[in-house]
Amino acid sequence: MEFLLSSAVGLLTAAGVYLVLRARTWPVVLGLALLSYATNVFLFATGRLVLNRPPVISPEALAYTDPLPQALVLTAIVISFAMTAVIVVMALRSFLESGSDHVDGEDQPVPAENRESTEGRA
Amino acid sequence: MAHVPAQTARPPLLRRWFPHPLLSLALTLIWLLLINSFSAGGLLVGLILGIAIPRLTSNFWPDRPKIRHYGKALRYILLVIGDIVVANIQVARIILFRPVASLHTCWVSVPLSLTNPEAITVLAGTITMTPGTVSCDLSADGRALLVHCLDAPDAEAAVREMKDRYESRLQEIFP
Amino acid sequence: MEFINELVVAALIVVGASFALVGSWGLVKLPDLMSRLHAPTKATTLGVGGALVASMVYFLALNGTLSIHELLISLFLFLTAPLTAHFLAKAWLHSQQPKDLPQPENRNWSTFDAGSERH
Amino acid sequence: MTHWIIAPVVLPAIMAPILLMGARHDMVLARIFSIASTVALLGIALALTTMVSDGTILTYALGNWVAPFGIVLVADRLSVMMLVLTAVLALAVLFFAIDGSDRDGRHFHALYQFQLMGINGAFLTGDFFNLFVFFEVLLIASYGLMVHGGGPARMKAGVQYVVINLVGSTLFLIAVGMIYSVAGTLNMADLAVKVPHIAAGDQALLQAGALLLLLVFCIKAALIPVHFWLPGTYANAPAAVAALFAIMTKVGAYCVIRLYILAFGADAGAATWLAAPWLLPAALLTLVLGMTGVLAARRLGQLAGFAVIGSMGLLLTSIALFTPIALSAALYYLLHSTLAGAVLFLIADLVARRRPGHEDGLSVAPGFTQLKLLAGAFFIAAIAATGMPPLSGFIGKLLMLDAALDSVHAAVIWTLILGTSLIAIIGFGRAGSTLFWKSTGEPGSFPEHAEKNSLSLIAIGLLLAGCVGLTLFAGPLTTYLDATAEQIFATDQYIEAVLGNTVLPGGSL
Amino acid sequence: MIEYAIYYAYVAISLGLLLNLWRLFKGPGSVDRVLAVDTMVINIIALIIVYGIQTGSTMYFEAALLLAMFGFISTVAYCKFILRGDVIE
Amino acid sequence: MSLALIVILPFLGAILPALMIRAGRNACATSTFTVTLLAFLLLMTHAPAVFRGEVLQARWEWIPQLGLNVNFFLDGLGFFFASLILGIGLLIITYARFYLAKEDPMGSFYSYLLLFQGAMVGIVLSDNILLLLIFWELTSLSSFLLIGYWKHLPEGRQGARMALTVTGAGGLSMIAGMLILGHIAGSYDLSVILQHKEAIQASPLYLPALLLILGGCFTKSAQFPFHFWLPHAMAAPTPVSAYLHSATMVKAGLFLMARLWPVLAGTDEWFYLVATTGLITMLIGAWIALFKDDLKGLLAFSTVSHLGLITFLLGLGSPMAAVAAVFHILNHATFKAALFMNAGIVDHETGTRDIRKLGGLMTLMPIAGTLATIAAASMAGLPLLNGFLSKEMMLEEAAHTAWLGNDWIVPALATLAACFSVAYSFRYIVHVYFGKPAGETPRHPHDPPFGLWGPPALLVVLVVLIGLFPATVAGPLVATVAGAVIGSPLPDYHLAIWHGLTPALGMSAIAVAVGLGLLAGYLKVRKLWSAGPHPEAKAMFQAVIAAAVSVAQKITHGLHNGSLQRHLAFAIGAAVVVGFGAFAAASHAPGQRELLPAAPVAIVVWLLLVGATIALVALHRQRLVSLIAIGVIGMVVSLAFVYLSAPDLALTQISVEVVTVILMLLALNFLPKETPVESSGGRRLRDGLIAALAGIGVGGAAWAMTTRDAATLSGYYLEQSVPGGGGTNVVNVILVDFRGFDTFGEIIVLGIAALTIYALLDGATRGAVGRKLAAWVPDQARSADRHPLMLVVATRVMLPLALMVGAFIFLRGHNVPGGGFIAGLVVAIALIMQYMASGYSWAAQRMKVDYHALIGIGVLIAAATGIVSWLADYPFLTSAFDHFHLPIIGEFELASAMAFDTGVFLTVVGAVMLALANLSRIGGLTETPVPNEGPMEPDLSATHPREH
Ligand code: NA
Ligand code: NA
Repeated sequence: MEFLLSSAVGLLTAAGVYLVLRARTWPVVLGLALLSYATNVFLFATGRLVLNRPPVISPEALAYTDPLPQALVLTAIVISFAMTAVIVVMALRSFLESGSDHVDGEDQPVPAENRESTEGRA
Repeated sequence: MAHVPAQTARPPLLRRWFPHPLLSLALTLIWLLLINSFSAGGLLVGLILGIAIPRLTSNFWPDRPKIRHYGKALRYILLVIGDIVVANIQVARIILFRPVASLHTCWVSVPLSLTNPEAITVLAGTITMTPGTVSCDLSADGRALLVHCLDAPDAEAAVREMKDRYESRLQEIFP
Repeated sequence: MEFINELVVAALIVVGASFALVGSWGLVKLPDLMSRLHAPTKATTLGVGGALVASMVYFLALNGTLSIHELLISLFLFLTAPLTAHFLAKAWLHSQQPKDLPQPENRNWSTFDAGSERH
Repeated sequence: MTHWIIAPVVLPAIMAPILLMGARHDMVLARIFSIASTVALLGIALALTTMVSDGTILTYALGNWVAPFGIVLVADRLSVMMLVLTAVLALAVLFFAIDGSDRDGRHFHALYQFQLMGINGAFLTGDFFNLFVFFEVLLIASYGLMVHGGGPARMKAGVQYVVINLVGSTLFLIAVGMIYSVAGTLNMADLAVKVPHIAAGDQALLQAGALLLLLVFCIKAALIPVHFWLPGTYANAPAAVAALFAIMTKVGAYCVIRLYILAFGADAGAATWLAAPWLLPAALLTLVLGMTGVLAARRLGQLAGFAVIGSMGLLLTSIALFTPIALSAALYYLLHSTLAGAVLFLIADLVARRRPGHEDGLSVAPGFTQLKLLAGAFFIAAIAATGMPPLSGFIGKLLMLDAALDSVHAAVIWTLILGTSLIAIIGFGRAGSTLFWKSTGEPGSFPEHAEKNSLSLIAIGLLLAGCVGLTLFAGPLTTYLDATAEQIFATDQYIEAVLGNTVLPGGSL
Repeated sequence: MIEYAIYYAYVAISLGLLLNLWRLFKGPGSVDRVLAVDTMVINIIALIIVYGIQTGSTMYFEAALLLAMFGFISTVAYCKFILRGDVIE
Repeated sequence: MSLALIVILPFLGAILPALMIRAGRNACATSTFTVTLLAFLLLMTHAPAVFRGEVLQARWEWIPQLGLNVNFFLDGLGFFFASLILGIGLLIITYARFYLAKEDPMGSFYSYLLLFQGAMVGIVLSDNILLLLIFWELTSLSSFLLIGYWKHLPEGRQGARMALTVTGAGGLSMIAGMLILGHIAGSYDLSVILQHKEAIQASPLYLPALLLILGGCFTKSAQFPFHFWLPHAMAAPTPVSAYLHSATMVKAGLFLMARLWPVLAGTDEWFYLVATTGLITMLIGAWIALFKDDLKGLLAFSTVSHLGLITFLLGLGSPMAAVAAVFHILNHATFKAALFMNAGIVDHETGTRDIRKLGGLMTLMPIAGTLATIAAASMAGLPLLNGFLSKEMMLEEAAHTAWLGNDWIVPALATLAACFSVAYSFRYIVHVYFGKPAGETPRHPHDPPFGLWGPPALLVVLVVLIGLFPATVAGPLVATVAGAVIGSPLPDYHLAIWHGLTPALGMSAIAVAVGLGLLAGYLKVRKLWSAGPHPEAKAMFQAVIAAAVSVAQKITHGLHNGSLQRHLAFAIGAAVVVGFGAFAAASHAPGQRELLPAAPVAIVVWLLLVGATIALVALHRQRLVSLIAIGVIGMVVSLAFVYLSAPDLALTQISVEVVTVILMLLALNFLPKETPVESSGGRRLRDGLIAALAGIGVGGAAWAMTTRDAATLSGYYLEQSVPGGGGTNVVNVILVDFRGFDTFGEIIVLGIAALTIYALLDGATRGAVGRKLAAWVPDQARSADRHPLMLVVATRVMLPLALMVGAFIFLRGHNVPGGGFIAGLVVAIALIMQYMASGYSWAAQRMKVDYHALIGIGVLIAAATGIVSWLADYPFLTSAFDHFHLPIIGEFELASAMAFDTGVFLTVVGAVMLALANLSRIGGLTETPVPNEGPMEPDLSATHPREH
């Protein structure tokens, strides 16, 4: 089980990283989403893997899984959701502004006529 | 949460508090289903929610659909459940045992007598849930239903069955 | 009695699971989307339905606890399954624009009827 | 018990929703609320300063749950100093913003208050997951502020800024997970207690986690090679926001100071001084690259951005020496570079507004109104930023050079600090003479419609006065900072203050 | 007996899920893929219910309930997107 | 106190001219003059004490930790320099009043001048080398302003930048040297340092310190090879050249060498570094001066040469040489300042400084001509003038100096330099004032007003007086100053015109003769000069700077090309390196934890995840498909949470998933629907490699972590959850109680996200973007059916149902999986479904909720729950709960955490709705809005009138 989880986390990370490195906002956003799955599961796994022992106190239960990582992951899920929402809308607005969803751009160079003349270089 | 649109006249008090009495009842029941137990406290909360939620959402369901015969409605539900079981078995058989080439798939247009939107919806749903048919679209004027049949050698018969078995019953239930 | 209960539960589970599998198989086997649409909307509904009823019986009879909230899921599924199919069909109609559709009397199917655009 | 510790977090957290609800449609009201809140924050920070100036470490157990189980806030000299710095900067920048740019988009003041809340929380918290939460608060508020007003270039830069930081947040969580998985705690003081006893077989996980966390802080602190977000972000953000962001890089530096002395410092067993070998080369490289960028910049805003990178390199160089004296010097420089960095962006913006078609490009353009005033302000700011005498930059540099003398790497550090100073001088000299001395002769089209921007000039004046103040009161300040540095290195005091009355249950689950 | 039934169910539903995955890969159209995912949701609900029976826990019921609700909503959203581009208009 | 006042006065006074300029140019100049005069007089009040050999001190603490204190002291050397600075300053101020043109901004000129003056006085009076450094750099800064005073002239700007660069670099070198020096001596106070000669010279750090300090001195005093900036600084107005570049600033380096002479001089290192540099500079400066056609250029190189001369003397390290150095400093200041002012007069009167265009001015401006002749003769070293005396002393010292065992090379070179010196001095006289004019000058010259010739005349008087009566006029001063420099008893010397037939006299004679010869054959010599290579310092400097800038730009713009991909590749690459590096560097042992068996269903779920992930990467260019795949992954992850005992996480993940999908669909409407293939194969390979390494790293860490036993605090939470937190769902109790502060931050994050989204979208409705949106044409065919009837009907039923579920999940959260956050999402999704079914405007019309306010109220409620604890003097967010009993209803629990959770709930609903509603609102901008009253039956109402 541990191997399944670890390899899944690894795969999600790898896929996320690969997509994040693409040249358009959309795959980047997808990559970020994958990365947030990966980290959430990773963080969750810090409580180790336990079957059928949810951290809900009950007289019958013999043992519980570590509740703290779950609480942390919950916070992390919410935050990454908020972040995803913002980046999606930001990507949208950026696309609307510039008409392009490229993220592999060049700096806009200063127009040639405004450049420093030779003496300005000293 | 919701405000009554200004253009509509204020409905009577009872109507305002219980825009959908049946819904309120259903919600209270659903609450009991949800909490998976029965207690006085639970019932109270269920009642409060059952009253509050329809009231809060009444703007989104402005007109109360009238149901003429509750008994017929119940019978209709039972009929449909039975048909669903049959449908599943039929379709399962088709999927498992019939070669694809032997299927008589076809489109049919089912002219509608029903006008009530709720009724049309129920009919469309029923058609989809029962043997070999999926209701795919409504005509723009709401007078016909486009249905896809998975295996209907006789399209006319299929249309007739739909109208007789379901639509006529629904016409009795909905005014 | 317990055996009967177990038998019922087991049977329901087996039947439900079988339907689930058949539905998914139909999804693979059937040749076009409209045909495929028939498979999951039915088979899987009954599949899940079977499992849900099994769960209710199980908790009621074998566990001694009344578990009726499964009904709610059934309700949801029964309410939504036709809608899902309806929408998938409309989406398919819109994206494929099939030519062999029967025409309704006055207006076209709403997916195509530009006249229904109210502006 | 004093509840003042949490006030720097709660006050803006309440003020922002009030701004959201009450003052959303009334800019005047919003400005008044925003300023009042920021002034109050300054007052609270100063009050806290008096409380901790005798060396007391105040703690605050949220929800009355003892550390390490609950979240604890810690106010010591360092955190309180950061609060004061934040408030001062925020107040000055707010003056600039209410000169009109707060109208460019929605919710400026609410976002601003949330931003302050996040920053203050990050400085106060003693729990590193809570630190993550506050990081996110300050980041997301910064996203909103960064794109305030919009425009293609700004949006594009904004997307980059957000994406980089999202990757950083991801890394943060992974690092926290790795540390938690072997240390089993989220409390910094508790971590400091546990790190020395971590089994040898678990060290790799622990140290990898800790160093990845360091990398996250370095992203915030704009250290090479994770500094790339900064120039574009700062150059394209609204000026007031870029100026406020001067404190954001310091949040990264603060976290490095806090965690890598407390938990991975002198008594960390196998992880002793974990950060040093990684941090120092990166910091020095950052210093060089930052100042190189100053020389290469084509716009004033860009120049200011690279100057900030360079100053972060310098700051972290001194931090990376991990000695009390170097830390004290670094803290002085931290105060200085925050104010000096911020003012550059404000000046760049006023210049840009007066040179339509040229903006802040380092190109020859017609003269403009208030040229002399802005030239003077730039000259002073440049003196501060390049570390020329007599302003605080020089003193900070002297302090750091002096502190680095004991290092085995003194020669390299000195050479780079002094060499990059020269590059900075050349860069700033070029920029200033092009912008303020050269002009095409004909008066610009702008002067007639020029605003006086009195409030903006006040903001610039306040920040420059801050630099002067740092210079004049360098004596008492260094005394305070020496004490601060000593307190940070006396990790026992911190641990005692946080965990003093907690009986730790032994063993693992 | 129930144990065996549950194992059977796991195998059957899992197979079903893998078939859904195949359809997801294969497509060919977006609608096919939406259908595949929709079916997957329903299979997963079944899986959760069976798991609940196996563990004798009602803890997972809400997960199934929400999946049922939200699976529907996302399917509708995908379809609405294919139909109109604008999911909410 | 008054010592400090001398330093501070010019600084304080610097404001005056800037203010007084409004009262006129005279007022401006007068105020400047007065300030300087005041400082000068203050200084003079100390003269008796200084001449008595006393050392005055004034000390204030500034930064004691650093050893940087405001300590001043006044001894002979300081007094001498301060007098020069302030005395010549008075003359310059007067001169400048008449020199500056009407359009020159005089206020700032005098302000800069006073700043400079203050800095210079500061240097010479500092008793703390760090303080001295501050003043040192201030001279660089103020001279930058002065040189660049005529900012419209490119030469001015370039000269200023060059001077700043060179002296700035020197200053930095000096900082290092001084810090080392202070480190060796254990104090930064000069008076202390001067006591530690042995310790300093014995220290291994002596040579580095010496090199670094000399770096500062040589650049400031324009010593070879740093001399090139000085001539270019001549772009400054002449008063500036006269003041800074002959009398004061360039002497700062000399001052410092003299100041530190007692502790640094006397070693071989000192001799070979300083004396050699001085000698070379003296020679080269004089040689180049001979061929400068610009009057000020000639004087500038002459200054370089004389500075070299003095440096040479100081470098010799003998007391006698030191005396000579001091004497020459005084003499040079007098004649050179006079000559600079004279050059200014010529420029002012004729409109040119080009020697080739000048000639025969003696007849036109006899006063100026006479003054120039005397001063230049002194510069040439003709007897009866002060220049002669100190030059003789220099030659005398040179005659006795051996260099690497060779005892003729130094005298020879010194003599040669003297020859050139004579030649260019006479050239100044002959080619300007005698002979016939080479052509028409731009202006017709005549003697200037007294204001311009008075100051140089005063200096020329001194030239003559000292030359005639050296012992009387300069004797006491030289003795006092030299005493201060040497720090030990003075050598036996006397200042006199006649020392007998010494070697020096012979060398002088040769110099005069050869010099005159050179001038006579000037044209031939000049040809020789022209034939040789002339490294043009300015061009070289500019080339170096340009190269530096170009390299900097290549590095900077090459690295920072604005590509997000590159930034991310670096960041992730760094994480990979740091992660693996740190892992490899530390000890690691495989975990011992007993592993969970992998159930077949788990394997299938894993396969689903892997399959969906691969599908996503493979199909990511089809954006809708990628979104579908993401949905699957999210679902599988929530399934994993279910399986691994985390029901709360599963619920949250499922809910978040839907909202995310809807949000992305809304955005995708406007975005391109396909991602083109852009990156090259190599790029993809690189990215794949980074991705694989990152995946292996994180996956490996997960493996390492999950396979070892845990250390955790969870026992406490499990124990305390019910008794301390009043809830059985420990995760929820942690969220709203143990770590409620995290949640507080978390909802704020969500709220801010919504505000940001709102601001972003609101901004998109206006301006250019708004127009773009209005003109937007959908890039895909749209179906006619906006609001399918079946959905509308179904939603009517589902909305109340979903709200019920929301309420359910909210109320139970504290004890079983659920809670405010998930409930908020459920409710929001239910509402969104309503929007989806009936359209934005229809739904919005019926739901007049201010989502901003909802967020605000939510946060405020959460905060208020926290603050209420203050009333009982408990910390923020301290919870309280109790169990109550009511008839019929039975026992129930009320907890303050519920109020907190309500805040969470409201914020979540508000935030999600604000974001989604606004996102859908901009969709509405793209078409003419139609208020859809009855979204349910588009045309039914027409065909079938409704009964209601
Ligand atoms: Na059917
Ligand atoms: Na509490």
